[in-house]
Amino acid sequence: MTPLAGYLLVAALLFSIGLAGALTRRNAILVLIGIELMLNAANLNLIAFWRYGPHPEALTGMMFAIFSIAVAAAEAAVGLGLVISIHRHAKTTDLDQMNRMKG
Amino acid sequence: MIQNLDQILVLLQHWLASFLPAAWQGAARAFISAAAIVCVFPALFAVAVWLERKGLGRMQNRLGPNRVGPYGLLQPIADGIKSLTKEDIVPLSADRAVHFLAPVLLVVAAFMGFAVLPMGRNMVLVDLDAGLLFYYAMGASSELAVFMAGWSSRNKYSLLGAMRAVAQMISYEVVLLLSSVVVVMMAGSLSLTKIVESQNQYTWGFPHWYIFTPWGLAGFIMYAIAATAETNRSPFDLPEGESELVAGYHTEYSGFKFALFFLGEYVAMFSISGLGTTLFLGGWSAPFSFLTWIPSWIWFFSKLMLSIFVFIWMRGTLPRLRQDQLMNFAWKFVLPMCLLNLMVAAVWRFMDNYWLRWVVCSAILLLAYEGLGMAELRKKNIGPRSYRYVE
Amino acid sequence: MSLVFYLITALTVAGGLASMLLKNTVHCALAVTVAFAGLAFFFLNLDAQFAGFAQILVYIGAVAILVVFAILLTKGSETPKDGVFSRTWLSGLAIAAAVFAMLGWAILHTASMLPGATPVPTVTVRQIGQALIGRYVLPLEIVAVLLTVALIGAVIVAMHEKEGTK
Amino acid sequence: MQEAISFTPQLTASPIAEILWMIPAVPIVAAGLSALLKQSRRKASATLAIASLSFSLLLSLYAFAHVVRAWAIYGAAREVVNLTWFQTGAVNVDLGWVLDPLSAVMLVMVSFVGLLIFIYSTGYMEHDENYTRFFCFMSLFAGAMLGVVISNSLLLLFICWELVGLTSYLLIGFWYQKPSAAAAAKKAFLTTRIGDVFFLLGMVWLFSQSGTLLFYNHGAGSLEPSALAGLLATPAALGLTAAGAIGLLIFAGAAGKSGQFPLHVWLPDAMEGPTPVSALIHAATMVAAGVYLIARVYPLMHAGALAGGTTTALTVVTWVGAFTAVFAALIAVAQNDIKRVLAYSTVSQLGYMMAGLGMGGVAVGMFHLITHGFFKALLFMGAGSVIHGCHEEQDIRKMGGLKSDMPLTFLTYAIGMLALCGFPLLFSGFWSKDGILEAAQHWSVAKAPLYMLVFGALLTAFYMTRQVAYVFFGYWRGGKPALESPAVMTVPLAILALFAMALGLIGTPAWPWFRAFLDGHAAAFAWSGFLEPGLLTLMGASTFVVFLGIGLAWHFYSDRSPSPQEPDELERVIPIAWGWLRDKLYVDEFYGVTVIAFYEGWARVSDWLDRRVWGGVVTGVAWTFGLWAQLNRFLDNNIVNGTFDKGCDELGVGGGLLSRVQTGRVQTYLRLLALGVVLLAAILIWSSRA
Repeated sequence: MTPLAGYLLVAALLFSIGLAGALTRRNAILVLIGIELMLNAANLNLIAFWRYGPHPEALTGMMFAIFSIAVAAAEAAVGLGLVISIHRHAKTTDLDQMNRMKG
Repeated sequence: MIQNLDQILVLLQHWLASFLPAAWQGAARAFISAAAIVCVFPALFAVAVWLERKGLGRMQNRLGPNRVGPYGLLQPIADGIKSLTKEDIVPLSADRAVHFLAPVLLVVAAFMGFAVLPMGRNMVLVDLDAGLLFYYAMGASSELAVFMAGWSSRNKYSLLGAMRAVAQMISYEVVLLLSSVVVVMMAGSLSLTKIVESQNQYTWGFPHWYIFTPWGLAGFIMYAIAATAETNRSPFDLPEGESELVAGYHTEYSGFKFALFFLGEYVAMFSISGLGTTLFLGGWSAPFSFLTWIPSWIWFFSKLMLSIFVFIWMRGTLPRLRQDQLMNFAWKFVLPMCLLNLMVAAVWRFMDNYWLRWVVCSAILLLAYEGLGMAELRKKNIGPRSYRYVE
Repeated sequence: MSLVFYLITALTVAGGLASMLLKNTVHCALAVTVAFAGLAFFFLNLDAQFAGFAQILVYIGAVAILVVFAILLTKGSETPKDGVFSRTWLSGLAIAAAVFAMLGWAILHTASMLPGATPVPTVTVRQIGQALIGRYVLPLEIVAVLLTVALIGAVIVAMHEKEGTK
Repeated sequence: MQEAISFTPQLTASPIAEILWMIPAVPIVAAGLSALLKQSRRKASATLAIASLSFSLLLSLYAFAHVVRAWAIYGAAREVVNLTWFQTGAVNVDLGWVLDPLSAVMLVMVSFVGLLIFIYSTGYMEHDENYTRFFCFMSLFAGAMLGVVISNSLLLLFICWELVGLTSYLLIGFWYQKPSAAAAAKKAFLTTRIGDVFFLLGMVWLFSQSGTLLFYNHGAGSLEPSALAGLLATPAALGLTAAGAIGLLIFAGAAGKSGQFPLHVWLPDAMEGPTPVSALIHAATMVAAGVYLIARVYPLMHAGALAGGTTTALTVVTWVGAFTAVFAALIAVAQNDIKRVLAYSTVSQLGYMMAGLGMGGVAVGMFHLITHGFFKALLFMGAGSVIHGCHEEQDIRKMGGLKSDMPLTFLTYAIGMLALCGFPLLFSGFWSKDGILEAAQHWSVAKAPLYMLVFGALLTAFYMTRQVAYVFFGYWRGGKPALESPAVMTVPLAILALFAMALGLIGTPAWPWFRAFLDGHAAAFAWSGFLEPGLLTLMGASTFVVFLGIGLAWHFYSDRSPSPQEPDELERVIPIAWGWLRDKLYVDEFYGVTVIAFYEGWARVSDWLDRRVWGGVVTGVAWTFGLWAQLNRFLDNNIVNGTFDKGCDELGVGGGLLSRVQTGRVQTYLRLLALGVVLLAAILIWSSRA
């Protein structure tokens, strides 16, 4: 098993953990955390492919990871802002109780 | 001879390492330097505490510690023994694990910073290409420790203190970063050794320290402000404002853990002053070309102690700010100045006429300072306190 | 597959699991910072110094703090009465497992084609900077705009409405 | 940073070519400065605008002289300065400017006419309180227009093009207090936008095909043989080559700007703006930008044509142009607003230019563009002077007998009118239109355009004479008597009148200097130029047609009774047709009807979808509705909205039925998402193995 495969497996595991959390937790903030984990797993993939890819000097994977880190930060800020405002209106962060949008 | 004196510590390290098989020497050297750091700075901590208490005493017209040993020189040792022998109390409702981890994390984070600080010629533990980034990464993780401490002790004072601390540290971290970015722009590198090297040159006997340029001076001042806030020192010491919330986030800590907090705080102070020295005051380089025979590490540590003294001095002089004043100051005054400073640095970089750029850059900075200050004063956000007396 | 790799893996996965399983929300937040740190170590282990430090700075320095702030502001630190997992947690778990199975299968299936060990790439911060304002200047600009917008948006969303603006 | 933006030109051009960028830059800077001025600094803003544009004019003249010299020495003269704006990935985004006969001529025309109009408007806008804003917009427009002229890259051209559109919008809506003006501005903006979408498509396509947007780049440009060959090699839909298809897309953009038939509706309404604006933007320069664009990309349109043959693209251009020419002329016959008549005549003249480009090549079209630029600006400013003199009265039925009240205006206006009619020999319009007719005569595809254009000429003569008869002859039918305008307005008129006559002489068959200049071969003087087969008969024919038109109109309108209410003479003769023409052949109404029909069809379809397909489509359709409403609001407000609301209600009902699927729980959606991913992957893997 090549090192790359190892990293990919770890990334996949982390991704699934994040997904599981995002799918099962009640607390909206924890769902966001799960999503952050998924993003990080993706970053791990990018970096790993950059490291073991044919053209590491092109920096593509690394750049992609750096940009995605920046975007993730923005995502966290907005997401948490939303959670806070929702909590202000609905007085809860429990996703099971947030079903106002149902048709 | 002078060379040896300068490099004596490095030579010592090599000599010690040379007892081991060649394969291990690299690791051994690293270990030795790390050990040195871990020993030196606590010692410095003791000295600094004594200095602070004495100095403050003098400034407040007291004697300060004078019982233990001559001039109370042994006071720190006594304190140490006391805090070690004290009972370690953990509140019943506290979150034990986090409560225990907080001080550890704080101290570790504080010490990590030294890894990239060049304390003398060839005296840096790891010369990272992204050293500055590493330093700030470590600094960032200390905020978490503070939060952990405050939250885990289940005490409203602690929580409030922690919240204040974190908010303040985040706000001023931005300033800290931006004010040091100008140096990175000029030196063209994130590696602290390279930054020092670029300052270690002399014209007519005077060094090329960045503080001797308009943007450098502005950057240094803003860096100093941010550093004071980052380390929760007076006048930014709201998080542990005794008069408001008992001792802030370490209210519920006692004995050795409290000592750890104390240590961590001072070590953070040392490391941040060290960084400031490295960025703006030319690190270990001598202030005049004819003084270069004095060993570089002496220069580094003397500059360090000097800035420590400034810290103490400020604590003795300035009154504490209010939370809103603190935040407004950070976001509405220092931050814009930082951003402007970046532009000034760019102007400096691309303007080739030596004297003209001096004039232009200083003019921009001064004008901006005046304008912003006036505006803020008019909005009564910052400025002198106003007292109203009973008629 | 060095020992370091396994250690970091253990750390990271443990952090991740803890952050998704623990009852107390703040504990979850702290655990996820462990996972973030682990990922940073991974990056360092992959010779991506810059990315690693950026990871620590952004995630531990900013995102984690944001999260705990949000938790405290939403009183999320005390655990709710009716369990921390949603009513339909089982299906969610199943789906996540399915995703993992799919990914893992794909990786293992193609593991033989993946490149083996390659020489360590030497990337200086300078190179990264050049790339950022050279080849990747457009993404950089876009990210800058995005961050600004996100910042303003977050502020506006989280801001208290004045009376009458509802 | 240096890597990202390297502003080093890629070869050494002559100094004037190097600094050509200043021509547009200076007015734009001036606009920026006057944007900072206080509303009360009237003089300053005017001075700023005029000074900047005079600077541009001087530079343009110098550039022109330079090009003429180069042409005299080397024959063809083209200098380009290109630079890399930024590069992302492997793609370089280049900008650049070109100095060649085409751009030089256009530069001089635009900056000269523009300058005159600026001076004129200092008089015309005297009493407006938003003087500074006006001049700010005007100089911004001038800069953008000059940018369009010099740009050597389709991207830069597009940027300036959009800027021009924006300023046009701002200036049409300059008196935004008038709802009609605001509506007109919106209409203009959106209609041209339709064209611009196609333009954008063409641009992207061109980029993806030839990898560069530069026109000329020492063999690497997209208009140079190597790229054109590639474009010809790649087939597109409907048996077009990529070159042809891209050309047509770009032509759609040009049609939008210069009011060709399907998209002409905005131009007459644009007359809501101040008259100098109509003169500058909607007569002389901006509307000509479309024609200029086609002239610029002519190699693309013409690519693959055999000797003397033509291409699909050019054929389309020709037909659209010819049709527009006649169509608009017809409408112009029955208009009573002095500016609307001119507006429709502008549309029809633009049709002539397009047709000329399509049949006779760059020189023919451009020559008419230049001459038309001068005399149409003259006419508009004359009309402005008339309006100004008649106290903001625009209805020609309420004027009359002004030739005694405003002699100078009358004189210049008459000259402009004769030039537009193409009165023989003395007037520039004659020569330029004659060139187009000659090209039509030799066109290989069909003869119909020739007859259409001749008929158009007849109509032109007719409606112009009608207008002049209405305005300047007969009895004064208005309220308080008219006054001659101040010198600051009449002097520019005189200058333009001079050019409206003299300019023709550079394009006579005997001495086709202009054509030679643009086509880059030497110009020789020879009377024998007139003796080409059929030329003299053609001239005779067009002359006869012009006289016929003038005579007819004179017969009808020379002696109108003093009452403004009295119906039009022609109306007595052919009432029904008259009604049609007066109502602009119902194009707007037609659009309304068609779009609404489309609407109801769409509503029914989407309604049907809703009853069966689930909520996603619902929102999708609603969104499309929204888009359509946006796009058509300016067409026919009330009916559109009626259908729109109706449709939305029905959508609401349908959505209500079908959105039961949505539990409103985020995690459910996320779950379905993940499940979908897994299933897709499974299918993928399975299919890849089997």
